[in-house]
Amino acid sequence: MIHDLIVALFVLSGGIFCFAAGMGVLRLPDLLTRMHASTKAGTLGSGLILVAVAVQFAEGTVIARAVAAIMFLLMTAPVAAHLIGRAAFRTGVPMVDKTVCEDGVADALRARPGEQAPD
Amino acid sequence: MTMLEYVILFGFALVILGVVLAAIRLVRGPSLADRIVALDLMTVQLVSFGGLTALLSGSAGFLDVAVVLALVGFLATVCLARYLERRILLQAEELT
Amino acid sequence: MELLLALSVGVLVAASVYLMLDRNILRFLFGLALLSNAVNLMIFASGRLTPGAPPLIDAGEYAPTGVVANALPQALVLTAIVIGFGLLAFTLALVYRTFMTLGTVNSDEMRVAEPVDAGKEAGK
Amino acid sequence: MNLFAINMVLAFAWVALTGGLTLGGLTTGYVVGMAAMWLVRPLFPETGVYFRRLYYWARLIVMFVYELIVSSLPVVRDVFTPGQSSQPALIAVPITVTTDLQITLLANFISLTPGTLSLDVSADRSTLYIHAMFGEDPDAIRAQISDRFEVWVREATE
Amino acid sequence: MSWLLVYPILIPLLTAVLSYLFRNSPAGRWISVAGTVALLLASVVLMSEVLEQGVVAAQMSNWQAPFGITLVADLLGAVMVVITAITGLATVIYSLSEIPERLERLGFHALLQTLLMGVCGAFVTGDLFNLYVWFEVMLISSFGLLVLGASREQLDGGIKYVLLNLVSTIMFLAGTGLLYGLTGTLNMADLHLAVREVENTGLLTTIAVIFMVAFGVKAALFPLFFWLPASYHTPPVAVSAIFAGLLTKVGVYALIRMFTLVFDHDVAFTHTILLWAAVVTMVTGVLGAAAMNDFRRILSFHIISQIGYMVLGLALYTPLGLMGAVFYLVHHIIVKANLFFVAGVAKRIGGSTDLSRLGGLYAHAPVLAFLFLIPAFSLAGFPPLSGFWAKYVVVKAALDLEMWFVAGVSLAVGLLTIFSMTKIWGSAFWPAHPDGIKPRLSDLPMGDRMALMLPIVALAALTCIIGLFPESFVLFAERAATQLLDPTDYVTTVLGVQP
Amino acid sequence: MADDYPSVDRVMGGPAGWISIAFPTILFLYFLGLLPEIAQGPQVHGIEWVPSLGVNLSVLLDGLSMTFVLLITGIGAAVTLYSARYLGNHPDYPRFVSYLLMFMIGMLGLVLADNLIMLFVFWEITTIASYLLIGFNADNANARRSALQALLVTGTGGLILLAGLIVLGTVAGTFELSQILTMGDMIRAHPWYLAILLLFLAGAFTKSAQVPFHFWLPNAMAAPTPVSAYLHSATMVKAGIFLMARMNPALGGTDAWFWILTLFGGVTAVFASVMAMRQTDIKQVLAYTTLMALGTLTMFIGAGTHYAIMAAMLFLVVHSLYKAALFLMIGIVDHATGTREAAVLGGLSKVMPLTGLAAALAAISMAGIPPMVGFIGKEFMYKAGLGLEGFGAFWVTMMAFAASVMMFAVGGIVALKPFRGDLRPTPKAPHEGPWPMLAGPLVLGALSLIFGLVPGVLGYYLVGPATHAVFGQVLPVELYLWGGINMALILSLLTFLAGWLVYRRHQSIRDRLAAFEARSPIDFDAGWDRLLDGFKAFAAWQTRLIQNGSLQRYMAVMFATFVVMVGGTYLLKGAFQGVPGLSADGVHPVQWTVLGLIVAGAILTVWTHSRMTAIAGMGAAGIGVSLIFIMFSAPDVAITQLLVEVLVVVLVSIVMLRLPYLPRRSKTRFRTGHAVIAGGTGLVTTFLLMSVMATDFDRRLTTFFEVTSYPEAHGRNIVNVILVDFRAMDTFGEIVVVAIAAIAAFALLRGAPRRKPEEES
Amino acid sequence: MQSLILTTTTRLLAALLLMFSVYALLRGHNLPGGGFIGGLIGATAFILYTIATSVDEAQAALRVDPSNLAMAGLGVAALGGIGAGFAGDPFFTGQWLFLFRDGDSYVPLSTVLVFDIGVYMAVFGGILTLVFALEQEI
Ligand code: NA
Ligand code: NA
Repeated sequence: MIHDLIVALFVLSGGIFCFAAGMGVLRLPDLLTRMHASTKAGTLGSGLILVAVAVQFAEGTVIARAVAAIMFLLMTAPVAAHLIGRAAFRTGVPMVDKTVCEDGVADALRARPGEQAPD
Repeated sequence: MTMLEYVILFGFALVILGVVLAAIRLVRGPSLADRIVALDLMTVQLVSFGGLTALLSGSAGFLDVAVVLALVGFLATVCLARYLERRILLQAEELT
Repeated sequence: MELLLALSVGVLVAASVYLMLDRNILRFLFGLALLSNAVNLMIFASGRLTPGAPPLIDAGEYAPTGVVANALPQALVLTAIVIGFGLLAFTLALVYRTFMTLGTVNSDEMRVAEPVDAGKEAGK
Repeated sequence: MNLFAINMVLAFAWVALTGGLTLGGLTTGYVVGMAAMWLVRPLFPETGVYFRRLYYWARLIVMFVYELIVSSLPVVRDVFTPGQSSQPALIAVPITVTTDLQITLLANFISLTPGTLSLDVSADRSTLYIHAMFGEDPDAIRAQISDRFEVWVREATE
Repeated sequence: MSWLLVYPILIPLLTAVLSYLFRNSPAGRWISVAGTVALLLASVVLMSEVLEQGVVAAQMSNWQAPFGITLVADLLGAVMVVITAITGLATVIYSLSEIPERLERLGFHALLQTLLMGVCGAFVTGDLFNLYVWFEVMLISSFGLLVLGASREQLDGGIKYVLLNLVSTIMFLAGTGLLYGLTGTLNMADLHLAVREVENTGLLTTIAVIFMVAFGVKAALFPLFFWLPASYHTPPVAVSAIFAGLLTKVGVYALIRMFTLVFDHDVAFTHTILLWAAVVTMVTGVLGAAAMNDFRRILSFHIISQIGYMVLGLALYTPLGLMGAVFYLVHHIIVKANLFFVAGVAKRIGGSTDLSRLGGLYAHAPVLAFLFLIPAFSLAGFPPLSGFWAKYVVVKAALDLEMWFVAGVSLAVGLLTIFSMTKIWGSAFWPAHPDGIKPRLSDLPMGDRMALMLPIVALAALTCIIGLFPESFVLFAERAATQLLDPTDYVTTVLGVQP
Repeated sequence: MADDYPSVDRVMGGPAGWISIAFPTILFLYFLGLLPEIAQGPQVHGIEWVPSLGVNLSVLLDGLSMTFVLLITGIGAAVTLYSARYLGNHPDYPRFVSYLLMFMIGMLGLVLADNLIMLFVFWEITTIASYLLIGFNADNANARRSALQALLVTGTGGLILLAGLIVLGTVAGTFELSQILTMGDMIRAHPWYLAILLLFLAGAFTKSAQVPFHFWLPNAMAAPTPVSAYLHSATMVKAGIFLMARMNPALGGTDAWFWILTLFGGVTAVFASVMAMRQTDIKQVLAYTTLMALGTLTMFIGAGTHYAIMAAMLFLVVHSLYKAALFLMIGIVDHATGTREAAVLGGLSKVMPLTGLAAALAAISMAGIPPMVGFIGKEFMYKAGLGLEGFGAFWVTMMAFAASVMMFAVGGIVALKPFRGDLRPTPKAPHEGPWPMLAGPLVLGALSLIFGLVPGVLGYYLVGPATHAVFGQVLPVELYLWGGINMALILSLLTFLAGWLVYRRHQSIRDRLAAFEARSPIDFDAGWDRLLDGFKAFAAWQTRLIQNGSLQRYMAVMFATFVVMVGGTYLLKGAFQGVPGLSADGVHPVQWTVLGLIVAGAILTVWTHSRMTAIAGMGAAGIGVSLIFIMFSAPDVAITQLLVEVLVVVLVSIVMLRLPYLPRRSKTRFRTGHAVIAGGTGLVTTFLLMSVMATDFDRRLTTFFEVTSYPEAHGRNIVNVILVDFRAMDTFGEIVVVAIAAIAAFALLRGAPRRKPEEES
Repeated sequence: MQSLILTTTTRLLAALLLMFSVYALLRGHNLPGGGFIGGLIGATAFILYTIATSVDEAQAALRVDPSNLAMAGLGVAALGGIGAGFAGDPFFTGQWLFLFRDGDSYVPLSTVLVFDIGVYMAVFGGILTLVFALEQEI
């Protein structure tokens, strides 16, 4: 029963974070803020549900796979965010007006336009 | 149905709603970057979907879907991001 | 569910066919990819739907306990997916090469193999 | 990574002995192998570092997860509440870690924690450019990064 | 013995692998030649086995049918394999001269071999989904071959060929899935029995029509043949030749197989559709040929027209009709491939396949002219060449059923075939070359001449042999047709039980 | 051949020439030896060829075939001898000779055949051979056109004939003439009789150039002279006559037979004789008189009485003898003078006495003047005509009379006028021909005389047996030069009188005919061109219509075909039998949502005009599909699907960097027709899938896999066991597809030199 | 794509993916996975490598020409089928060798596995051939 409760808790919280991620991506005002929602809430939500799976099965192989999946998520999500964010910034995706930009940051981000265009 | 099953179904509903919301962003854009973010989020949410299915069916086989997805969903995002960045250099602007 | 799935497959097919009827072969390509999905779903559904019971034999058992999903259409769909991917990938390369050589992705502008005046000449 | 390799060899040996080539078996083998190595650590001059490193890695991961949870909450709150309370900002953060692995770890760490997202590393690898969702106080964010995250990362990787 | 059925698939595959791995050295091409010779030998052995024992079947992976995949050869299947090997060998030898080293290095031989593999697989498989797989193997290889070299014409033709064929493939797949859903089986012999249990026969007929459309595209039936004339004249000649000879025939074969073995429950409906499709195909194809002004494009439209005859034989659904279809299949592969080979030589020495830019072949290359006339007259149905017997049997089958109109159309189409053949003869052979070129075979280097002419001579000889000594071929076709119309042997051999 | 007669560096055409001469000569002698035997009664010999189709190489030797064989080989010998001298040095002489031999073999096989299919085989061989012969001077566009014309006209007839042969064979139950000819009553009573008759006559009339299928024959004059002779006198055109004669016992004797043959034959005879008057080129004149003879023969075979048949058989021989002689003669004249214009020639007998002699013999026979055999032929025709009943008698006699008058006049024009009077200037200085070319005409002319003097021999050995064979009954045949004073003789005298008048006035008649022809709207030859052009235009039009080069159209037709055929069958066959029951647990909202995702993705892909959005839409749909796989217990499939989706995105994201954007929405208007097709396809699919799922499912295969997977195939993942064991063959093919797709794409990308897109969009 | 973060992550991730692909291949007979899935995952490893660095580097790391690998994979798969011939069985009949057998636990070796390895190679090589070829076009 406790076991079930723990699982239920993880499932529920995971579900909420997944939902929140979706909500954030839809509701937040600009790309970069949306990415906060997707990167953090999304990863967390899925991670929690994977934990629930690990707890529920409580088998070595399952735990191993669940942990592996969580690891993979944690490794990849921020890299993806970095790449999208940088690309978006370089391609001039607009930000909300209230965004405060420290001196030089925008220039620095735009300064190096990736690789040279081939031929 | 046990309490846990109800919770899992509720979890399903939450996740799937999240997917739908992301899908709406996918449709609305407005920029390609927004769509990439939405698609990326959808793949991550699918990891949850796999996990929940594993829970509901009692078959750990579905966990593998989650593992694979966690790994390779990233690849699609990377490629799209690269497209986004390079396209500017290669062609005229396509913002939508 | 069966009914709904059939309807969804229908919509998917209709959308793909509409795309495939475009003179822009990129849109054709999108239609093709969608159509492959639709047909895969169709095969899958033709083998009937069983939720929550993958065709795996648990450790210690010699056969699945209880009803599990029909494994055969799964194997067929898997094969079809991979084949479809191979074909799609080739087609993508073909479209690419065609554009680089002929300078268009509009199929109406590709009249190299069947020149417009060929028939007329023969009529003379 | 030499020791890690030895540990893996031991893990596979364990699998071969016990049968059942599964991830579980492998993990068990790895743990058992590690225990064995720890027992015979005088034979391996570097084992001390190896085990300390393991501890730092564990701490890094734990903190990582903790920060992830904590930082998600404001985002979630902002999502669900009407209107936007956030104050986005683009901030430059000077960093001291040097190796590729360290920079990457740090950047990823930042991305997954309180309302911050790494956008890029400067060409001279001295600065991280980040986007903060609640960027009212950039200095606080800079301080948190250099005082906590950088330390954890450095300790785990040096 | 079970391996006899595997060789037609395995030999080309191994040949493909080896010739690809050695593609950068001359070894690759000779491996390809040797492999095709081996394929021919294997197919002949298979043929003799089938002649001796009747239907031969082998259960792959040793699983009893219908659970595993069964390979099976009846007379039709076996003869198609033999003819595939013959055409393949002719093509490989021809390609020694025709295909530049540049294309060989890109894997020409591997693609050709996997094409043969797919074709052979389609002919020997007894499983519907497996048939789909072999179709795909064949298709992807043909894609590669068609656009090899990537000239502008090839790309345009390639786009049409590829896209239209992909659609038909998807239809085939969908039909397979639905048929499986309806009957629960994929083994074609098992399907023969299973369709008798189906209660919703209307649905079964509908699915049959899906297959008809899908295979109709492959076979180039009206109104589904567009891909063929759009593309067949574009690739290297060796490729055109094997496409023209073999590929559409796989579609015809599949139609014959499915509409004798599986879908024989509503012949009055399905085969009537086939009948009219065949008739219109004959006419539109030959009119297309009459409208063309290019050697290979005329030949391409002829394929369509001739496919009509084969399908007509099937549609008549009498022993004589099917016999005609079988005879026609075999005859046409040889003849049509040969005509394309001749077109290739004409292009090589005359500089073009455009009829207005070609000429003088009769005066300066009489041997080639003679070797053109044999398949050309055979195709047109002149006796005593192979095509005459094919046409004769089909027409007689139609007349036996008192289908005057159908017989009349097939005869009229024969006439128009003659007309379009004389179009080639009257432009490329008889008049002098417009550019004053004297196209002589002797201008070709000895090695090239050997490689180009050997297949042409061999296939022409085959045409004559079939034409002059048709009895054994007719008897064979008769036996094959009997097997098709009464698949008891087939079913019993595959399932290992009396149905 | 500007160099006059060829020098003798290739004596008689070399080996090819010798063979070509020896072949007919030996055969002629051989069959001549058989003549007494066959005069006693017919013989049948045969070997099997394609017994399973009832086709044998069987020979029917009777009077009819003997007559033809002797004409073919005898005149063949003359012609080959002649052409060895005439063309012996031509670079393509061996080719020519081989066509000639092929032609001869075709004719021999045709007339000797006892099997109808064998007859057809040789019939077609003569068609091919004549095509090649007429087009022998291939550099000449006119020759090519004439060859094609002959091929198509006779080819058409041949194919119709084939149908007739098959039907007759079906009716009779055999293809052996020796049997069929005894079944006349049964065949004539059969409901298919008329069809058979018309099919046969179509073959015969085209081959024998009956009006209105006659126009190819004069054009076939483009062939080198001896060939024309051979074609026109002895052989090819008589193949049709042979066929009618041959079939008379089986098909003849009915009213249809009588009227069709006599009407067509009569019209042809008269029309041709008028046209012969119109010509100036002697070779053309002769061509039309051949036509006239063919019409006459047809008419008399149609008349069908014993006398009529006898007249026909006699005239057959008569005509062959004089016509071959005349053709060969005109070849010599042409060669010697450089012209064949009747108006130009005159007085040649002074320099070419032997040629003149041959011409005179042949022409007198043609004119029907005693004591030539031609006179006998004419007499018997009149007798036969007068012996008919009713209007038939009038018609046949009148037509025969008109034709004979013209023949008399033409005989004068071609043989009298060029040789009599003063020698006129010609392009070349005329001189006598060499003996190999003279031998033929002289011998043939002499035979016309000899047979006229001793007609009994001819009657006993040839005409009699031939008449028996054609008439089907053995009645006595006696030929005589003098039959007493009777109506036929009176008609003969009238013929001479009228003929003489026509000959005297032939110049003015010709002029008037020319003027008439110029105004006449009917021109068969031009009509042919219009027909051919019309056909080509039609073919081009339909091909442009169908194969118009637009992929979009092709696609639309293909899908429309699918919808119409499959949907139509579905409705027609009542395949709809209710919707499937819902699964036990009903429809979960999650399932709704997943399906909604798929649909939304699909619609987005259609709706958007941005490539990447379309790809995102596809991605969404693909994700939805994989969710279905997950929900319904297919983890392997779901994994594969996801991996493939990702790979597609990877590839597309690479390729799209170079490919152009989709057109803006303003340019992509909604296509209603396409939407209907697309909607129809979707609807059909839905109903099909629904109906399939509504049936009971047979799980035999699956159950087998489930119980054997682990115990026998040692695997717990049934899907994988199916892939690598139960159905390893599928997987084997599938990996070939993947590997070859890659190699093909690689070859495609590397196969062409890298080029810039021609226009950036 | 020049990104320090991506490149560093890729080093680790590519290795992980490769390992995971072999894992998926080996256990495919009993759990989701197998030659296809393994091959696909393995290919993604090198695709990631390609994107993070360049085709040339990825090609150098792979050492063999991927198209050769794909074709060789077909050969290996065929060998997996031919193996049955030596036991006198039909094509593709699974031949099994159970090592270290102890009750229900063993290390199985089989021609089926050889076949699946062939599948892995073909899929892996095929996809990389495609990606490398396309990537070099850009
Ligand atoms: Na063909
Ligand atoms: Na073809």
